[in-house]
Amino acid sequence: MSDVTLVEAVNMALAWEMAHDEDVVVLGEDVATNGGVFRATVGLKDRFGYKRVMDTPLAENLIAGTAVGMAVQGLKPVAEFQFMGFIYAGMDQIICHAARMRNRTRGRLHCPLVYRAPFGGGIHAPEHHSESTEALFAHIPGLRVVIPSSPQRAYGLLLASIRDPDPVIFLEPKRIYRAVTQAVDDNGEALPLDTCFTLREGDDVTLISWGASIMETLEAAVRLAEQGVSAEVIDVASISPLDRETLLCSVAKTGRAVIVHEACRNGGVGAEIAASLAEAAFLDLQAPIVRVTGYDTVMPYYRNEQAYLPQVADILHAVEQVIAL
Amino acid sequence: MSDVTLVEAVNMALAWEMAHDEDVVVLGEDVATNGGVFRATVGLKDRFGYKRVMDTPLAENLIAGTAVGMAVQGLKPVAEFQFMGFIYAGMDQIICHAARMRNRTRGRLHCPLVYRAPFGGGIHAPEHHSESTEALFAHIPGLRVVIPSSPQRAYGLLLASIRDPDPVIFLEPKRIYRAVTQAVDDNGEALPLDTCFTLREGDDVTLISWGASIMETLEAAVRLAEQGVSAEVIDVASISPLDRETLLCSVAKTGRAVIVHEACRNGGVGAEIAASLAEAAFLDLQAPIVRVTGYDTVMPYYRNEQAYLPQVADILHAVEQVIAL
Amino acid sequence: MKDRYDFHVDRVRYLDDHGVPLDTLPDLANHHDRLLAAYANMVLTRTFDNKVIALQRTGQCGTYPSVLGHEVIGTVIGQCMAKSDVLVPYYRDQAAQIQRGVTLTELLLYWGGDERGSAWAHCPQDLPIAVPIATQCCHAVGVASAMRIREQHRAVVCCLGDGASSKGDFLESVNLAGAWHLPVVFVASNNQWAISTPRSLQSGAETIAQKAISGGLPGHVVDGNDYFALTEVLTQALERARAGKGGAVIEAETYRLGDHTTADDATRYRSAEELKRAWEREGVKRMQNYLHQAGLWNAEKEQKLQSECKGFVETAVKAYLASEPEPPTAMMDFLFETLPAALQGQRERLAEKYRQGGVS
Amino acid sequence: MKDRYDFHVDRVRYLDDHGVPLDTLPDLANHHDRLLAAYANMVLTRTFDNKVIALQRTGQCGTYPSVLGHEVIGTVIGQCMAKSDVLVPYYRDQAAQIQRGVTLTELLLYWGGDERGSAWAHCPQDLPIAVPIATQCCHAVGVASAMRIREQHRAVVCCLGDGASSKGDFLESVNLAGAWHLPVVFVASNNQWAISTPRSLQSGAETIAQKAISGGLPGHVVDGNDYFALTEVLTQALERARAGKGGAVIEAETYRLGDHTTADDATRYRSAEELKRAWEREGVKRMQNYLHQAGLWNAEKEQKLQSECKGFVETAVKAYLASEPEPPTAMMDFLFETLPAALQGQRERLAEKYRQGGVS
Ligand SMILES: Cc1ncc(C[n+]2csc(CCOP(=O)(O)OP(=O)(O)O)c2C)c(N)n1
Ligand SMILES: Cc1ncc(C[n+]2csc(CCOP(=O)(O)OP(=O)(O)O)c2C)c(N)n1
Ligand SMILES: [Mg+2]
Ligand SMILES: [Mg+2]
Repeated sequence: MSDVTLVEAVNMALAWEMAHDEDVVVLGEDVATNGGVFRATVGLKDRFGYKRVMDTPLAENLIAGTAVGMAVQGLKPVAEFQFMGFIYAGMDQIICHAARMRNRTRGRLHCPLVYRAPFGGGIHAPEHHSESTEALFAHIPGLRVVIPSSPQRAYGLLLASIRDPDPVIFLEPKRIYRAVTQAVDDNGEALPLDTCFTLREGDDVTLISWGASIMETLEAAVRLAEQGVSAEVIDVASISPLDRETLLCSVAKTGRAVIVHEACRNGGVGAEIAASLAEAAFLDLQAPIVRVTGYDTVMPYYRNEQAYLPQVADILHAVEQVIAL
Repeated sequence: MSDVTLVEAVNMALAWEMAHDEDVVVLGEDVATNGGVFRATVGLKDRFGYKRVMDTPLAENLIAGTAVGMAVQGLKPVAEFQFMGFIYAGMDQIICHAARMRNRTRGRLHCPLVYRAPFGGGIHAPEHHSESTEALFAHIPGLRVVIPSSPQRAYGLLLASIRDPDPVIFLEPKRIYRAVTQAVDDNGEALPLDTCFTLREGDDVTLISWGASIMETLEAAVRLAEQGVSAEVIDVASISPLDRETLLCSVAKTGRAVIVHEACRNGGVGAEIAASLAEAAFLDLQAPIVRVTGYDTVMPYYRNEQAYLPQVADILHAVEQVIAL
Repeated sequence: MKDRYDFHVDRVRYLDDHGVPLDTLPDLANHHDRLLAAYANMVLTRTFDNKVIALQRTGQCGTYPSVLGHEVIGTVIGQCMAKSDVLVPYYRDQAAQIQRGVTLTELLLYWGGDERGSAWAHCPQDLPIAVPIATQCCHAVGVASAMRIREQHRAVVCCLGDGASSKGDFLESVNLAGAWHLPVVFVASNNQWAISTPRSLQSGAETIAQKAISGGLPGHVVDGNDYFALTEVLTQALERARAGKGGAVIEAETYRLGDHTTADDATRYRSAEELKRAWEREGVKRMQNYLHQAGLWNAEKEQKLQSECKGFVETAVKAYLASEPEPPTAMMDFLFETLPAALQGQRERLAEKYRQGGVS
Repeated sequence: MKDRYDFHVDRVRYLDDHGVPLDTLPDLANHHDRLLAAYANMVLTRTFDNKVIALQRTGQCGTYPSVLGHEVIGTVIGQCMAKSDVLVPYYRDQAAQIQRGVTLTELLLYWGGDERGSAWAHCPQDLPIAVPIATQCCHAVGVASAMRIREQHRAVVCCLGDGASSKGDFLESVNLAGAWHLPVVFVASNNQWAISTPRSLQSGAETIAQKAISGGLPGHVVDGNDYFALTEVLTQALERARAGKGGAVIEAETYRLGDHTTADDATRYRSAEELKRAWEREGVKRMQNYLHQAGLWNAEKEQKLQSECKGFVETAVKAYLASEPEPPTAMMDFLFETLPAALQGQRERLAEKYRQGGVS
């Protein structure tokens, strides 16, 4: 049991699974000798060899599609996109093949693979290094979209994702790669996919979030508690398929919900959650569901990126709105 | 004024605009000599020459990106993706460049281009020829997503899209390419973007749809009228930016809404509309907003495609639900 | 330091347009059973092809891409591959697929709009058809990587068209094959057209084979209607690949004798003249001519073969036409290994709807 | 019918590692002003580069990719291009951009996280940096297509790295350039590394230049630290392009003397030995040596130039550091030509939030 950061937990999970399952291989740009630009794959090449930890040429479409070819042969590739902003070149392969191979062949072939990518803004990076476009993948049937928001969940959910027999988009909130450390037992125990995690129980309002925004959401819950408002905080974690049950139960209890995400609002995952809850919890809701999100524009370069990102005060403001009603 | 089909209206609009603006050029696979696999560009090469109507090599990423390069030079390229299922290879260019060039250069360069693609299922085509993934583009700031559902709107909205100084994803519902003919005046008059079209007024329930599903939605409204239920039918047409005003006004009046789309439900554009309406019309809604959509799975090959597509009966069923409440 | 780098691709041909040897044939010419089996597969493929087009014209099958003009290429691929190799086909590889063990009924199901048409029992590791052009090239290098990682002596044959050779997927994959010394042989069937786009507009490169050079692979141009030439070049490439000596690109020159698919009308964009010339060089007749000259064939054998092939095809068509579509719920049953809880409600509603016979 | 197709790429060099001519120099050597201007631009670029790295280390600038080792290439590009040509740069083309008219302050703004850093006044048609690697290649062929459609005698220079040459965007664009005879010259700066990925893992191809062959373009390898060689090859390629004779691929060999960016630590993956060898061949010193030998340079001139360059850089840095960030609402003001009604509410809320000084 050691205190590790989120990115270290990713590395631990990769190392554990590679040690216990020789079908697991890692590929991507700069993942081998350099250990990844965020050091998520550091040490793996030395331990497992270049055969299983592969630096690829610079081509995301190729990375995505090569992983499909490896996976149908029974390997379990974990392919890294260096930043989520560079995943789009691979979308054709992800949407048309990784997500469909099992269905297309009626189960004859399938794709037990993981596409990892650091995502989200707030680290003062150049353009295209701050993307949060999880909604694009959540809309694609056949994909799991998983986002950890703590070292423990990074470890357990990544293990589950690698072991899952179907393709998983595993998005790592890089703003909190090293923000907190947490004791994580390196015991190979996976956490369940397709399940939300209730991080904090409460009665007055349900705060729903994922990824790095969990930090501001939890902070908001603390401040609300000081004001006598009891907020339940749910980390969606598995963005797709979505665990609507847990969300619904919470909203049935609190009657109010605020959804927080970094991606822009229009067509974000918050829309699906709000629409589902508004439909199924119609009679329970005492106020409209409010979304606290990025703006419907391109994330600004870093001088203005903070103005784009949802802040604690924005969440508090939204809660005020729904509680006042 | 002549009676034309939707695909003929597309052709008419292209021809009109090419005749009146020499910066308009057309490119894509098989668009020149063959006139497009759906004949949408037929005759253009003979009339305007190969210089302005270009068969490209087979590469969607290239088509998308070449159009960006042409556009920053002040041409107005209309690039065709042969089917929407093949647009994904071009997404990197669409998302990272077409949608961002103006913002990135603070207005110095911009992309007055249109990406056309036939979309939607129901024509007995092979895999990947039945896509409805408009939601992926609607989530991208900087893009307009426009979907006509009649010959008139195809003509007027395509003219508007070509004239618009910013990039437009223009999706043509191929199931109704030739389903109806309509008198369309070839007068070069554009229809407004960013605006819903109310196709039928009604008081009891608002039916919201776009693309080919408009046909079933209108049919449902007729049947409802026979049962004494007065349905308002709105063609969203501009999927993004979304004209929430028109939708809200209607729902404020009817108190009930059913959204119909062919795309799968999870994270579809219906989610954004439902979420927006449920938030802003919270007090007006007398029943939950129900979505009638494709299933959250890959569209089946054609033996079972009808089972996937929303049918008139599904819409009627949904209306029964919301009216009963 | 060099001041010049030289590259080349060779071009191999053994038969003239009429099946007359231009040179001493390789030893292969003595393997009569193999030659006859090849010819039989070409005829079966063509018989099948004609039938599917007829089914499509009468509304009994979906859009279908005719294999006419590609029979030799597919047949050679099927013959040269070992069972343990993996075929990554494109949609005009019926002749190869049949030899790999895909049944005619499966092919019909596939083109008839039924996913079970890709659930092949006899070549379980072969890739299904990738409809988005050229995307299969990346799978091929992935499969080949798996073979290399596991140190297996197997190889991959990855098929594509001339149009596909313009797409990044192919070019990126060729590059990876070169960088990683992967056991993959790309066979580009250059049939001169990509739907209506002629080869001359597809690329300024003189050959498709020279695209190999961009990835450091050997490239070969072969007359794709010449059974001997293609067999020789492909056999050698596969042997090299299985021996860990890396991949290759083979351009097999042919001509698409039919429309692009049943949805196409090629008279819109190409001349009757050109088509006629291509028919004079086509491969099945050429192979028949060769067999005749070699004393291995006669009219009687031809008639018997033709009627056997018709029989096979008829049987397959019957099975296909008699097949019940899958229940609609099948659309949700193969998306994931286990249906996620989030989708159970939808599946139930779908089942319910069709228990009642559908609602519309 | 051929039985073999031959291809080649040439390799051009005029100076040895120390700037000593290996052969008679082209006429260019007599254009002293041009040589001196080139050298001045190299020194300015390097001075600027050092300063930006220092700013980044002290938290006054964002992640920055050093141009160290690329000064000659960029300078030659800048000199060879006509004003009416279009530059499609990549992120290590500071030396070219400066000559095109991008101000040092604009460069600082860009790397300092401010979109106004791409709103160039002096080269309004040049493309901004495309962060997703190689994607700019497609823009380059689009721009070149526009020139061809309009029958202009202009050309495009499209820059990329060795890593970028593996990506479909580049390879597809080379193919289009060949198919459409486009006036575009690709300059691939082969600095031997793509972050930590060495050239040998990037491709099995012996040269990057040979990727030209896949699209039917001429390919050239040039010593990218040799001002004379690169100028000659690029000038000829641009003349051909402007004259409607099609494009080319030039591989400019160099070495990335710094870390990949300020976020990188190259000691993790490459040897001090290799770096040392590369420094011995670098281009700015080589140019200086040449000028000395040619009697065009001396220590005094060098000192004067150095201090002038420092002055320019200091002025630019001051302007950059004094600049106010844009108001947050700017993030919505350049998305579309006119703010759509759907976004007006969001813009108002954003404005309101920051009128109150931000809420957090
Ligand atoms: C990515 C993609 N774009 C477009 C299409 C539509 N399409 C199907 S076949 C074809 C032409 C392919 O030509 P080629 O590769 O030469 O193969 P051929 O059909 O001639 O055998 C096109 C454009 C597709 N299936 N996938
Ligand atoms: C599509 C894409 N993938 C990954 C990255 C991250 N990245 C930035 S630079 C770089 C290496 C580029 O190498 P090269 O093309 O050789 O240029 P160099 O930096 O060496 O000048 C990578 C992988 C990116 N910017 N875009
Ligand atoms: Mg072809
Ligand atoms: Mg490099």
